[in-house]
Amino acid sequence: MDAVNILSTKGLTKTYGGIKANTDIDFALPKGKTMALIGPNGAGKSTFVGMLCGRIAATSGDVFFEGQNINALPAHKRISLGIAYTFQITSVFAGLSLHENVALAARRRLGSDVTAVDAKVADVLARVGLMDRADQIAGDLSYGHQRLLEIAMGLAQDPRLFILDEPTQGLADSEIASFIDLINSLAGETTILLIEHNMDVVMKTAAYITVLNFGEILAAGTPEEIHANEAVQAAYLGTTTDA
Amino acid sequence: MSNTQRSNLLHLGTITLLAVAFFILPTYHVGNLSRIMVLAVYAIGYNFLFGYTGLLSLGHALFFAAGMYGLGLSMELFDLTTAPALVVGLASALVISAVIGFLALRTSGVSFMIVTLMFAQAGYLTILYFGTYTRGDEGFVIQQADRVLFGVDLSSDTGRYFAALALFSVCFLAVAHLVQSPFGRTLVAIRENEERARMLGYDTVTHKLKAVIISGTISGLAGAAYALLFGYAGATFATVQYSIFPLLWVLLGGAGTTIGPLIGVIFMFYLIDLSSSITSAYMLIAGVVLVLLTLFAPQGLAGELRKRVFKWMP
Amino acid sequence: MDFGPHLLLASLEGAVTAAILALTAMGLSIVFGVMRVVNVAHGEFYMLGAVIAWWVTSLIGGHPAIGFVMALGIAPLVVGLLAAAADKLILQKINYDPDRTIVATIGLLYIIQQTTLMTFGPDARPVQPPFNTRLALPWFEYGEGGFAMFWPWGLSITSYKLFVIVAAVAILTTLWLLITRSKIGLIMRATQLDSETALAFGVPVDRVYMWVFGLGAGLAAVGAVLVVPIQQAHYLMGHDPLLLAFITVIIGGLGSLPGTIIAAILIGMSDGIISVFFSPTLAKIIATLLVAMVLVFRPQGLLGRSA
Amino acid sequence: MVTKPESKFTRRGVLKTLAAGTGAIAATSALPGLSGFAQAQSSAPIKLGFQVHRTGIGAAYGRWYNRTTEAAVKRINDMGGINGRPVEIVAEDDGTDPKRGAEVLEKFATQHECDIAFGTLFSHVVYGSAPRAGELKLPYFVVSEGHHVASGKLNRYTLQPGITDVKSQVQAMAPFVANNLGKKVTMIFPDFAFGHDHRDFFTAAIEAQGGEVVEAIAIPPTETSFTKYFPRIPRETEVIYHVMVGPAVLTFVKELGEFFGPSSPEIFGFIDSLEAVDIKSPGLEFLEGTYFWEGNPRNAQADQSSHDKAYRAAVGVDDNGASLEDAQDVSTYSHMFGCWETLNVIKRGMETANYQGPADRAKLIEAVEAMSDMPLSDDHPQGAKRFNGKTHQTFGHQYISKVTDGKLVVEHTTSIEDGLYEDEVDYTTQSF
Repeated sequence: MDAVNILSTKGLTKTYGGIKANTDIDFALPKGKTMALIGPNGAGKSTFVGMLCGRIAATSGDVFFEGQNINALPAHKRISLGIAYTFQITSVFAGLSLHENVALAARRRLGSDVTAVDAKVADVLARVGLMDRADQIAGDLSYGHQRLLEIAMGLAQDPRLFILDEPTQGLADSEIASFIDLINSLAGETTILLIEHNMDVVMKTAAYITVLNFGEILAAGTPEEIHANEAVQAAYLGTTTDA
Repeated sequence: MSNTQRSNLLHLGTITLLAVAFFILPTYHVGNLSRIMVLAVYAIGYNFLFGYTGLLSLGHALFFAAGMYGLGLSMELFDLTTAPALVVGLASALVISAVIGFLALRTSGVSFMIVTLMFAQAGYLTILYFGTYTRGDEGFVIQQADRVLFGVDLSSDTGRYFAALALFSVCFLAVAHLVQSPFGRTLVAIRENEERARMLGYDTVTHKLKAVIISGTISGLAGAAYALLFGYAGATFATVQYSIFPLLWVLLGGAGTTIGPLIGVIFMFYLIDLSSSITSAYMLIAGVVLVLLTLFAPQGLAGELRKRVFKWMP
Repeated sequence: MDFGPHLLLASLEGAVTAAILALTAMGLSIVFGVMRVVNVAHGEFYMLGAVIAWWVTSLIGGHPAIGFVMALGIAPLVVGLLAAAADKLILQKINYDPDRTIVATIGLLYIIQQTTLMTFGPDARPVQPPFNTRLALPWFEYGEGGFAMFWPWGLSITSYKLFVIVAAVAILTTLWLLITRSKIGLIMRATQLDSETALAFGVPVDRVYMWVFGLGAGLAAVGAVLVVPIQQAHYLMGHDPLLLAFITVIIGGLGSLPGTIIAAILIGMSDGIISVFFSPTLAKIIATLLVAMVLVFRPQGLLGRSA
Repeated sequence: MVTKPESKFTRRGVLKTLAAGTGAIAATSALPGLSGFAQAQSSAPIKLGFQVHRTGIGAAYGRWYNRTTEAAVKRINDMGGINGRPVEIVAEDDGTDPKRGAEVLEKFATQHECDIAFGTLFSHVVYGSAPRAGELKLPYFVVSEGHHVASGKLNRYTLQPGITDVKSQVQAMAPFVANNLGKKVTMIFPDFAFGHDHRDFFTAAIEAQGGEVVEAIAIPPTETSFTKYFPRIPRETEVIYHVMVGPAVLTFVKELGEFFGPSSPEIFGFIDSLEAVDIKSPGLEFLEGTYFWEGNPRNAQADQSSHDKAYRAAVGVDDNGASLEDAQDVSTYSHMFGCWETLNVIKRGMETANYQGPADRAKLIEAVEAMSDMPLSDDHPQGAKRFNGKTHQTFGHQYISKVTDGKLVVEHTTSIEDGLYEDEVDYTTQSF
C-alpha cells in the first residue's frame, strides 16, 4: 500500500442477510489530512466506519492500516494501533468524572505513569475548553459538553487516525463553530475521518471528501471536485445548492 | 489532606479498629467478628466483580466452596498440612473461576447471572454426587489438631481472630489498591460503559476474565479460611443461598466501595443476631429492614455515606 | 423396566414438569419482559398460591373438586392483588432500579416466608386432587407374532397429571390470545417496547406495571394450585420453582413468550429423559450443564434477539 | 400461631438472663468477696442452650423438639430442678444451617453463658457446630440419630445419649427385613450423607443375613417429582426400602403407590419419610399393609407402658401421635423423645457430678461417660437404653410397625443387642 495513505480498504463488503450494506469499497485516506465521509441517510457510512475500527465484522474485503492488513484484529487491537473513535450516539463514562474519563483514554498508552497521564488530561481538557469542569461527573454535563468530552477522550489517545462519527449532531451553532476551530487546529497533527451531515462543517474542515451512496462510493475528491460532481448533486446535494 | 491520604487513613483506621476490638469487646463479639472478617473477605471478592466490574454473578458459592473443599479434602483425604492445603484451596478456586469465567463471559447481563447460577448448581450437585469423599450435605470436620498454620493454633480465640484479621487486612488493602490502579479503573470503565472502554482500546474480555478470576480466588480464599478457622466443610456453603449472601452484603454495604463489604456483613450479621434474640420471627424483621433500606438508602450504607458526607470515600 | 416403556414414562413425567414450569416461568417472563426487573420473590408468590389452595380446600370440604375449583379462582386473585400492592408500595417507589429491586424482593421473600411459617406452619400439607385415577399404559412390541400389546409393570400415569398438561396448554393459549388480540395486551406490549413513548401516548405506565406484576404473580399462583394436588403446600416450596423459572425465562430469550414455552418444554423434558440414561443426581448435573451450555453458545437465549 | 409460645419462651429467657446478670453484678458489688457470688451462683438457674431448627428445612421437627423440650424441662423443674437449681432453656434458631449452628453455639457459650448446649437434629448442623463446642469446651448433647458421634469424627464434648444412631437402627432392622419381607432389596434414599449411611450400613447388614441390595437409588435433594426414577427398580425386587426427608416426602410415597398400582412388592420404610405427616392423608391409602421402622411407636400400642402414657400426656400428644389441640397436627414421635431422654441424662449427669458451674463441665462429661444401662422409666419412656461411654452413643430398642387400618401397629421390637457394633472410637482417651 501507498505509504502516504494511512488507511485503505479493498473490496470491503458487508451484507446483512442478503442485503448489501456496503459493496466493494475501495477507499484510501491520505495521512495527515482531514477527510469527510458524507452520504444520505442509510448510505452505509456507519457500517463502513464500523468495519474500519472492528466493531462490525466485514463479510469480505480487506482493511489496511499503515500498510498492515488488520482484518483479523479485534476492535481493541485496532484502537491500540492508533485509531481513536467517537460514537455517533454520545458514549462517555457517565458515572465518572471528566478527569477520569479522559485519563482512561490516556492511560491505555501511558500506563501507570500518573504524572504523564495527569499532564495529558490537563492538556486535552484545556484544548476542548473543559478544564474548569475536570472534577464534574460526566453524566451531569450538557449534551454539547459531553460531545466535547468525547473528542477530548479521542485526543488523549494521541491517535494517528481519529474517526469522528457525526460529532456535531445536536450541537448549537456556537458549539459547532468552536468544533470547526478545534478540528482545524488538529490539521497536520493527525489524520481525521469525519462522518458528517452538516455541509458547512465539511466544507470548512475537510481536505478531501468521499461520498457514499447505496453502500458504494459515488465520488471522491477535494471539496471543489465533489461540489462540482453532478452525480453527487443528483444523489445527495441535489437541493442544497450551497452551504 | 489528599483523597489518597484520606483513603489510606480510612483503611488503616479500619484495620486498627478491628485489632483494638479484640481487646475491648466481650468474647462473644470477638468470636462474631472473626467470623465476620472471613465473610467480609468473601464479600470483598464478590464486590470486586459486582461492585467494580459490574458483573452480577449468582454462582460465587461455587468459588467459595472450591476453596473450602480444595483445602478440606486435601487435608482429609491426602493428609496435607495446613499451608500446602491452603495452596490447593486457592488453586482450586483459581482454576474453577478461570473455567467458569471463560465460559460464562460469552454471555452478559442476566444471562451471565443465570449461567453462573447454573454452574454453581451443578457444582453443588457434584459435591453431593461424590458423597463418598465429600460426605455431601453433612460435610466433615477438620480436626482441631490439624488446624495449625506456621505454629499458630487457628482454633484458639486469639489465633483465629488474628488469622482472620490478617487475611482480611491483606485482601482489604490489596483490593483497595487494585481498584485504584489502572487495571481497577479500567474495570470501573467496563462497568460504566463496556463498549466505550473497548473502543478506547481496552481488551474488555480479558479484563473481565481477570476480574472473575481475582474475585473467584478471593472468594475461594475466604472459603478455605472458613474451613480452617471454624473446622468444618459442608455442601450447604455451595448452595444458591450462599451465592445470594455476598450480593446482599455488598448491596447493603455499598457496591463499589472498599469498606462496603465489611459494613454489609456486620450489618446483616447483627441484624439477624439481634432480631433473633427479640423474636423468633427475625426473618420478618430482616425482610422489613431490607425493604426499608432499598427505599431510604439505595446506595447501600457506605454508598450513602459517600454520596452525602464523605465524597472522597474510595 | 424395559427401555421403551421407561422412556415413555420419563417423557410423560417430563411433560408434567414442563407444563408447570411453563406456567410459573410465564409469569416471570411477562414481568421480566415488560418491566425488566428481577423479581426474587416470584417463588414466594408461587408458594402462597399453594398455601391458599390448601386453606381454601380445607375450609370448604365436600367433594375435593369444589374446593379445587374455588382455589383456582381465589388463590391467583389474592396473590395477584398482594403482588400488585407490593409493586405499588415498594417497587414503584424505588423506580424499578435493578439492584434495589433485587434487595427489595429478597426482603419481600423473607417477609412472605416468615409470615407463612408463623401462620401455616412448617409442615407439608396435602391438597386432594379433584380426581385421580391411575391409568395403566400399554406398550407395543414387535415379537414373533407381529405387533403385540402388553401392559408393562409400572407404566402408568394418573388422570390428574394428564389434566395438568391440558390445563396448562389451555391457560397459556388464553394468555396468548389476551396478549396478542386484546387491548390490554396491546398496552402491555407497547409498554414493553418503549415505556417512555407509551407514557407519551397516554398509557398509564405505572398502573400497567402494577397489574403486570400482579398478573405475573397470579400466573405463578395458578401453577401452584395445579401442582399442589401432586406435591404439597410447604413454606419453602418456592425456592426451586424460582430458580427453574428464571433459567427458563433466560434460556427462552428475554421478553420472548414463545421462547419461554419452548425453554420450559426443553428443560422439563430433558429433566425427564436424561434421567433414563444416568443415575438421578448425575442426570441432574448433566441436565443443568447442558442447559447452561445453551446460553453459553447462544447468549441471547433461544428466541431472543441478538444484542 | 405455633411459634407464639416459643417466642415468649425466648423473650422470657433473655429477660431472665438480663435480670440474673444484673442481679449477680448487684450482689457482687454490694457484698464484695466470694460469699456473695457463691450465693448468687447457687440459686441461679442452670442454663441449657437449645439449638432449635425453627426455620429452614428442619422446622417441622424443630417445632416438636421445642414442645418436647419444654415439657421435659417443666417436669424437671416440678421435681425440684437440678441440684436444687431451676433449669432454664435458652432457645436459639439455627435455621437448620451449619454456619448459623456454630454461631448459635458461640452465643450460648460466650453471651448467654449457658452451662451446656443440646437439641440438634440435622447432621450437617451437628457437624458444623461440634468443632466449636470442642473449642469452647461446651458440652454438646445432640439428638440427631446420625452416626457422626459414634464414628469418632467429633470430639469429647459432643455426646448423643438420648437416641440411637442410624448405623445401629439399620443393623437392627436387617434381620427382620430379610426373614419376613424378602432378601432382594431395592433402596431409595436421598443423595445426602444420611441416605448414604442407610445405603452402606444396610447393604452390609442385609448381606450378613444372606440377602442383597439389588439396586440403590439415590434421589437428588429438593427433587419434587419421583415417578421417573421408579423404573430403575428391578423387577426381581422383593422389598422396597425407602427413607426420605424433607417436604416432598408425601409426594414420594404417593407416587410410589401410583407407580406400582395393585402389584407392589413388600414395602419397608423409615418413618422419617412420614414424620409429622398424617398417615391417613389422601393418597397414602396404599401404605396399608406396609412396614415402617419407628424410633418410638406413634400410635399408642395395646401394651402401652405407663411411661409412654405419662410422656404423651406431658408433651400433649394423643394416642395417634397428634397434638391434643389439633388431631391433624402429627408429631415427629419417632425422634422427639430423644430431647426428653437427653434432658434426663443431663440432669442425672449433673447430679452425679455435683455440677455447680462451667468449671464442672468436664466432670459432667465424665459422669455421663460413666453411665451404662438406663432402664425403661418415666425418664426413658421410649425404652431401655445402653450408653457406651467410650463412643458417646446410646443404643436402644427399635420398633417395626405395620400399617393396619391406618394405624401403625408394632410387629416386632428389636433387642438392644441387635443394634450393637464394634466401637469405632474411644473419646475418653481424649483430653478435655
